Order: sequence, then structure tokens, then C-alpha cells
Amino acid sequence: MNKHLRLSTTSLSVLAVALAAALATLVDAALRFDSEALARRNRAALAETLQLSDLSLFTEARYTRHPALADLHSAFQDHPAALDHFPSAAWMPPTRWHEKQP
Amino acid sequence: MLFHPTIMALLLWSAAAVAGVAVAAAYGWTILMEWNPASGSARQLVLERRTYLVSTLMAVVLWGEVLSLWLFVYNADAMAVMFVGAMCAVGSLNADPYGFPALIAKIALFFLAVVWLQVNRADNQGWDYPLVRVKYALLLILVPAVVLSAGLQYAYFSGLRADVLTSCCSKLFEVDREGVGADMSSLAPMPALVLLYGGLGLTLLLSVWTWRRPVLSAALAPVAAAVFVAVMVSVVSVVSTYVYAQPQHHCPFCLLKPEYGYVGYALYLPLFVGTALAVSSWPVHHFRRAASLAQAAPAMTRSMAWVAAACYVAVAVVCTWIIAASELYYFR
Amino acid sequence: MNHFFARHLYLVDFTVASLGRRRGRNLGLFAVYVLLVFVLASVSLMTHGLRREAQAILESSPEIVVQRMIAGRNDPVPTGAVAAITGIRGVRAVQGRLWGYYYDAGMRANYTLMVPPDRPVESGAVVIGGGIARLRQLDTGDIVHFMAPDGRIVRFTVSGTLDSASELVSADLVLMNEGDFRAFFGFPADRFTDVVASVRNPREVGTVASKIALALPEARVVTRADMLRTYEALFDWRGGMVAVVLSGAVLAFVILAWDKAAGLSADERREIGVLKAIGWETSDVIAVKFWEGALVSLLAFLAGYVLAYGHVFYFSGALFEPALKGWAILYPRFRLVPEINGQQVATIFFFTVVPYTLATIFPIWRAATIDPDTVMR
Amino acid sequence: MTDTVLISLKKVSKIHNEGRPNEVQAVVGIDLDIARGKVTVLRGASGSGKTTLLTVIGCLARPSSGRVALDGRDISGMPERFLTRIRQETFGFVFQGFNLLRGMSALDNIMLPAYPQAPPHRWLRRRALDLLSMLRLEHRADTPVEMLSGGEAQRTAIARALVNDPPILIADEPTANLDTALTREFLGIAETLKAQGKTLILTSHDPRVFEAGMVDHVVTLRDGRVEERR
Repeated sequence: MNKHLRLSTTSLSVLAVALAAALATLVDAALRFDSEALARRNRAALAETLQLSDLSLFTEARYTRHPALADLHSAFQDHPAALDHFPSAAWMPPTRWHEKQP
Repeated sequence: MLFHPTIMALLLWSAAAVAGVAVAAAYGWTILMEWNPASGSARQLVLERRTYLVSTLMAVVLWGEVLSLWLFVYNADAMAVMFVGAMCAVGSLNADPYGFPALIAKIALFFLAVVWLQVNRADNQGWDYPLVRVKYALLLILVPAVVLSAGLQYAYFSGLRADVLTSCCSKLFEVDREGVGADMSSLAPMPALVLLYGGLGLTLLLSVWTWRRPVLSAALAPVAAAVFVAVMVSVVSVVSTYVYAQPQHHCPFCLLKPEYGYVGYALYLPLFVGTALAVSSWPVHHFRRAASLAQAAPAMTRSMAWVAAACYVAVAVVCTWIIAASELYYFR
Repeated sequence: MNHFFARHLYLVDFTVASLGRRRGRNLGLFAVYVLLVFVLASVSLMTHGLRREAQAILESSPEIVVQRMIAGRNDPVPTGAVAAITGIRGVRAVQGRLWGYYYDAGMRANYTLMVPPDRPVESGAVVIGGGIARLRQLDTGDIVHFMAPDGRIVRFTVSGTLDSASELVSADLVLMNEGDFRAFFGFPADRFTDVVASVRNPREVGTVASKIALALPEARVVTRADMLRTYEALFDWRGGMVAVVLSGAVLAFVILAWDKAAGLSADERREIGVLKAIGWETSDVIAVKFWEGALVSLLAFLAGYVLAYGHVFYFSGALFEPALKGWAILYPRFRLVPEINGQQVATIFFFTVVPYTLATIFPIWRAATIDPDTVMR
Repeated sequence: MTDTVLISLKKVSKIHNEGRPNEVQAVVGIDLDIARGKVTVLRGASGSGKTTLLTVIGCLARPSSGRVALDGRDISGMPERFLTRIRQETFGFVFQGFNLLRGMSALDNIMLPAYPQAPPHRWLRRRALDLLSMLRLEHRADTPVEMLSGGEAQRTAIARALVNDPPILIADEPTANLDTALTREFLGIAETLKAQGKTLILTSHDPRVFEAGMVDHVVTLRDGRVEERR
């Protein structure tokens, strides 16, 4: 009889769907966790046998490759504009000497 | 250690809460000074309209405070890895002398805000706004509480120093400091359980009585406040050890972790709600003297007492279930 | 209670109708909101994923690393140190490590050369990480040339590649035999790069570390817990920096929200006046405006979050790749383990929904307290 | 006699923009009784204060001074929160420009005043449709209000005023924009409502209205004071 759908019904349903999608990410995370965590365990096992301590994510300079074991924590080691990985370095920009060259 | 997303969020929030309560108090002050219900003047109308702003602000502050209390504890737990010897939230909170005071101030603020909002709700039911003066005087008390809580939290976070490797380090943190473990001072199991069930039983009895005779809320409120402390002490002393099945592990925060099935939420939620309602039932009932609230105030008190009673039953059930399901036995 | 829900359902009816009537403006705000949450949530999920990855590796890394310092700079450790550390009570195993960096001038990339402690590599052969294999298009059996520091060109046969699923730790690794390593770098025969030690009782790590520091005063002793804490603080600090940088965006968004809530058109003011005149109370109008904000912000929050989840865990945070890569040439291919942490979600919520709510309270109140008799004037 | 007095005004004054340079005394010291179940017309030129008086009578605004009693209950000092509740239950308004909310259908507009009380949705919809069919507008139920003609818009506004079934209907210049045929139609509707026992309060300076047969009282205002009552 009442074929008119109330706006509150539709809009709260949309919200419920969005909430379900957000909760689905939790389910997805749980489902993928096992397979992905296996890969992580393999990575960790490799790290253990090779006695690694850092991610190979930042390979731009020597000291960013192994932050935990850096030989010296200072900027300008490999590139004049390379950022130090320490907090304070983020505030001070490197000298722009290369721009002054002819 | 202020450059941390969650810490920044918490600090930002507490600054916003201070600003919000300050605005509310400033408006509250004008209302307190100039309120004159007999006048039909435009000014009185302006003041009436300000009451809406103040209650909206306070509601937002309350809900933000609830969320921020939770985030504060969660964050303390996550930060534990950064402090030598800290195993969980207790260690993080102990890493600076302002940790626990900040937490206690946040909890106190939560209860104060609930009391204010309940008084406000009662007042809005009387056609002549009988409680305006009381309400806004109470609001002025809330301001220092919010400021204090924000200040303690800031002192805590700014005092935190993560034990990190820096370029000079041959320094070993491991030997420099004593471990701040998860040990808290605690009662022996028997007195703690007596305190727990005795306290819960007393408040349950009182809230049922209050439901029948609202005037008893005057007794319920202080008892509920004391029992809240007692329940927390017994949770630390004995209930938590049942959850972890380890007589040495006394952390009230680890209960919130997934490893323990989030049982802490089932325990703390009714405890906080029940205590908040039981404590605010008294000021609300106190206002039955206003002619326009003679009916509404006792009715509100009764419904609050009823919900509080249900909450205490829930706390008792959860505690009993924890103890029954535990692999730990103190008594055979 | 029923009345409470019924009333709010009616108010939502009206809210959605009035949002729909100003579709363009609300969609604009919604899009900005989704984008903001998306960026914040992506950063947050990504840093958390990487942090957990780093933790997992650290948890299986050596308990104690001993480096030698001369004038504050690292120096190879004499082989005698191994014996000295082995003699300390509580130490289970000690091992000298050989590893270093090699800059591939042709590719302009940095590799990590290493002598694997666990597997023998034949002389003249190397095992390479997935990143290098991809970069130089190498496969098992191929020949690769490296230029030694003294100018010699040294030829190696690729005898294997490391599992591609482990690229996050091994993308830039080149594993070789000890003899090859020493010959290639001209590394003194009586030195190691550093020394690692494991401890019998994990609780004793601190004590053992201090004993090592006492026995070898020139050494820098780094324990696993130190590294873990430093990583943790570093990731938090970086997250904090990102949040500070993005706070500009949050602020701009808050201003937008304030402006939208405050800048009521004459039409909207008249509408509120009409509602109040026909019997709506100020708190009804506040509730409608609250619903307006709640519907927009909750939906935007959820949408932004779900998009960020897909971005980070299905597309490996592709949008952040340039930032993470920096000047590096080698970039690992990886899939992060999806893990969601309530604290992160709550923090993003605090950074987006809460400022939005606060920014709109005052304008909402102003709008809701319009005189009901305005419509008669 | 008092039981026939529905609204009673004693020395009611209303000052706009009080305390500011543009202060206006819109209504000055008015005493007025509105009879139950009758039709009262407030008559006067524009600026005579009749609309302001209507806002005070209809609880849209509080008087600056004086007393207003509804059914013997003093409501002049009531806070807005409670005044609104009374207004909702007691008055239905038909505004001069009708003030329908654009972009919504006629039916939705009619249902709006009942939203805060939240009656069952199906019931409310039925009631709004009944009102529409009573006013011969059922075919326009789903039409957006900006597509309605002047007469249809007015009937929609009347339906909206009646949805909460208020005992008093207030209409501000109801015939200002209507031709003779539509004016007659409006007066017909007004007569039906009066027959149903509703109290009607109108403002108008249209002789077609205040000379109509069903009008019981005419109060003439000038410069915020009562000049003549009939």
C-alpha cells in the first residue's frame, strides 16, 4: 500500500551499507591475514637467517637502508639534498649550492 | 613526545574542549547574571536562546570526552613498547608522574559532564526553567575541571621521553632504569572479592530502593561514587588476575584487548554508565522542590535508578562469569 | 523511546530532502571530506602496516649487535672481539658478520652485499634479491658484473634469486661467499663488519649488553629492544609530521565546513523561520542540522576509510610510492598484511569528524535561533 | 461569559528592535478578547500593527509588556521552548506568501508541522491525503509546490495549517494575491472550518473579507492602537 519509500529509510540504509563495507574490511583483513601473515613469517625467517634488522624500503642512501645500524647519523652522506631520517633534519633544508653554480 | 598522531589528536581535542567549555561558561555567566524569567524583554529571549548553545556544547564535550578517554587508554597501551620495562598501559602511564593523574582527571570529568547534562535535562522539563541558576553555577565549576584535565594531559605527554637510539649511543637504557612493570598495589583476593560483591550488592540494593523511594538518591549518589573506586580496586586486585589466569598480572587496561575477548568493555561500560546515573540521580531529585518539576524530577530519578540497578547487575554478572570461566583458582 | 526514534526518523526525512535540494554544494563538501579521510587513513594504515612489518623483522633479528667506533665513526671489528664476547657469561652464540653497501653506478642504485651466515654460496656466484633481479633483468644462470672499489670489473654468476614475497626485506640484497666478499672490497682478513650475539636467557639481554660494553669500551652495543623502540618512535614521529602537514588541509576543510554552516542563504533562513513558525522547536532545528552533519560526515568517513583500505592493502599504497621511493631506484614490490587498529581509526575520526562537528556547532545554533516571526515580517 | 473568551490580551505592547536606534513601537497597550468558535478580522492599513498583533496572539512572539492568556492560562512570560509546544497544539498558520518549502511536494509540506510530534508515518500520510482531498487537491499531492497555482498553493497552505488539527486558524492577508473567484473559494473554506468549530483570526484590509457574512468581529487598528471594534 505504502509504495513511497521514506527518505530516512533509504538514507539510513545507505549508511548501513557503508558501515557494512567498513566492517567488511575487517573481515577481509581477517581472511587475508593468514595467507599474508605466512608471507610475513617467511620474510621474518629470512631476516632471521640472514640476521637482517631493517626493511629494504629506503635504498636511496646507505644510512637510510639500515636505520637501526647506520654507520653515522648525519645528512649529506650520499646526496647533498638527502634528508636525514632524524626528526630535526626535517626542519632544516639542505643548502641549495647546486643552484648557484653557473 | 608531542609529535605522535594520537597524542596530537588528544591534545587538539582537549584544547577544543577547553575552548568549548569556556564559551559555554561565558554564556552561562551572562545567563546567571541577567536571568529574569518574569521579563518579556528581548534580552531575556537572547539569554533563553543561549541555553541551547550551552547544552549543545556540553553534549559535544561529553561525547568527545568519552571518546578521548578510550583513545587515551588505548594509546597508552600502544606506546608501552617505547618505554623500557613497560609491558602495557600501566607502564606507559607510569613513565611520567602525570600519567595516572591525567587519567583520573579524565574519568572525573566524564562523571561531572554526565551530572551536568542530566541536571540540564531535568531543567528543560520545567516550563519556568527552575534550575537555571544552579545549572550555570555548576557549569562554572566544570571549567577548572576541564582545564585541569587538559593541563595534566599536556604535562603527561610533554614529559614523556621515548628511550631511543641516538647517534651518541653506547648508552644502555636497560640498566639505567628500573622496570616499570604492570604491578600495581593490590589487595589479597578474599578482601577484594568481598569489597567487589559487597559494594555491588549495596549499590544495587540502594538503587532499587531509590527506584521505589526517590528520596533515597541522596544516599545512592555518594555510595555509588565510593563503590566505583572499590570496584576498580577489586578489578585491579583480583578480577583481572582471573582474566589473565596469572596471579601476578594486575592490569585494568589489558582487559580491553582482543586477546581477552574485549571483556573489559562488558565490564566497564555498565560500571561507568551505572555510576554516572546513580551519581546524577541525587542532584536531579534535589530539584523536585521547584513547582514545575515536582512530578518530572522524581520520575527522572526513578528511571535513572532503574537503569543504574540494571547496570550493577550486569557488572556483577560479568565479574562472576569471569571468575567462573577462569583457569585460576584462589579458593578450592 | 519509540517517540525518540520516530521523531529522529522524521527529522532524517527532512534532512535528506533538504540536502537533496542543495545537491551541488553538499556533494562538493562530501567529496572534499572523502578525500581528506582517504589521505589521512591511507597514511595511517600504510605506516601501521610498515611498522608491523619492521617489528616482525626486528623480532627475529639478532639480540645484540656490537659495532666498533673510532672517533665516532664505524670501523670494522677485529676478529678477536668474537672470542672476547663468547667468554662473557650468559652469551649463547657469537658471530662476526660481513656486509656492506655497493653503489651500482650504471643503475644508480644502492645494493646491500652480504655474506649469508646460514647458506654456502659458491665462489664466483651470487644470490640476488627480487628488486635487483627486476632492475637488471637477471635470472638464475645470468652473468652480472660489479666494479670493485679498486676499479676491477668482477664477474659473478647468478646462482639464484630470493623469494619475491620477501622483497620488503631482501629487494636489494646480493649474497656472496666470504672469500669473494673480502676480495671484492679488499676487506681485511682479521676484521668483521660487526658482531652479533645471542643470549641464553632473554631477560638477561641488558646485563649481557652492559658486560660487553665493559669488556670492549670502544664498542657500540645495540640491543634489539633499543632498535624496536627507536623504530616505534620514528614511525610515530613521521606519522605526527604527516599529521602536522595535513593539518593545513584539515584546517582548510574546517573553514569550509564553518563557511557552509554559517553562510546560510536568505532562502535557508526563511526555511528555518517557516519551520519554527509552523511549530518546530529550536532543538528540532538543531537536531536536523546535526543530522545533516552526521549523515555527511559518517558517510564520508566510512567511504574514505574503505577507499583507503583498498588503496593500501590491494594496491600497496600506489599513490605513496613516489614519496616512499624518494631518490631510490630500487623499490620493493610488497603486499602489506592487512591489520586494522582501533586506535588509528579513532585518531582519524578525531582529526576529521570532531573538528567538523565543532566548527559547525556555533553556526548551527545561530541558524536555529532565528525568530519564528521572521516569516510574518 | 469568560468561557467564550479563548484568547485575552491585556495592555499588550510590542516594541521591535528594543534599545536600538531603529526601535519601533508596533503595538501599544492593546486590550482584546478573541471569542471561541468565531471569526475575527484584524483590519487596518499596512503598518497599523495588525501583523505584529497576530504574531503575539499566535505565540510567534512574546509581548514586550502586558499579558496574554490562552484559555485562562497566562502565557506571556513562557520560554520559547514551551511557547512552541503550545503553538504547535493550538494554532495553524496560513502566511501571506504561503511560505511553502520549495523543492518538496505538496504532501510533504503538509506533513511538516507534525514531524516533531512524530505520529505514526502511515497515519500522518493518510491524514495529509484526507486534507488534500477535502480541499480537492488530491491530484496535486506529489507535485513540487513551486508548480502549484496561487489558489492551489493557498489550499496547500491551509491543509498544512490544519494537519495538527489546531482549534485556532490564523491567516495573514489570505486574499492579498487572489482574484474574486478564488477569494470566494477561500471564504467558503473558512465558513466550513467555522462550522467545524474552529476559531478563525484573519488580518485583511480587503472589504470582500471583513464584509463577508460569516465574520463575527472586526477590529480596526491604526498606528498600533485599536480604533474601532464591531
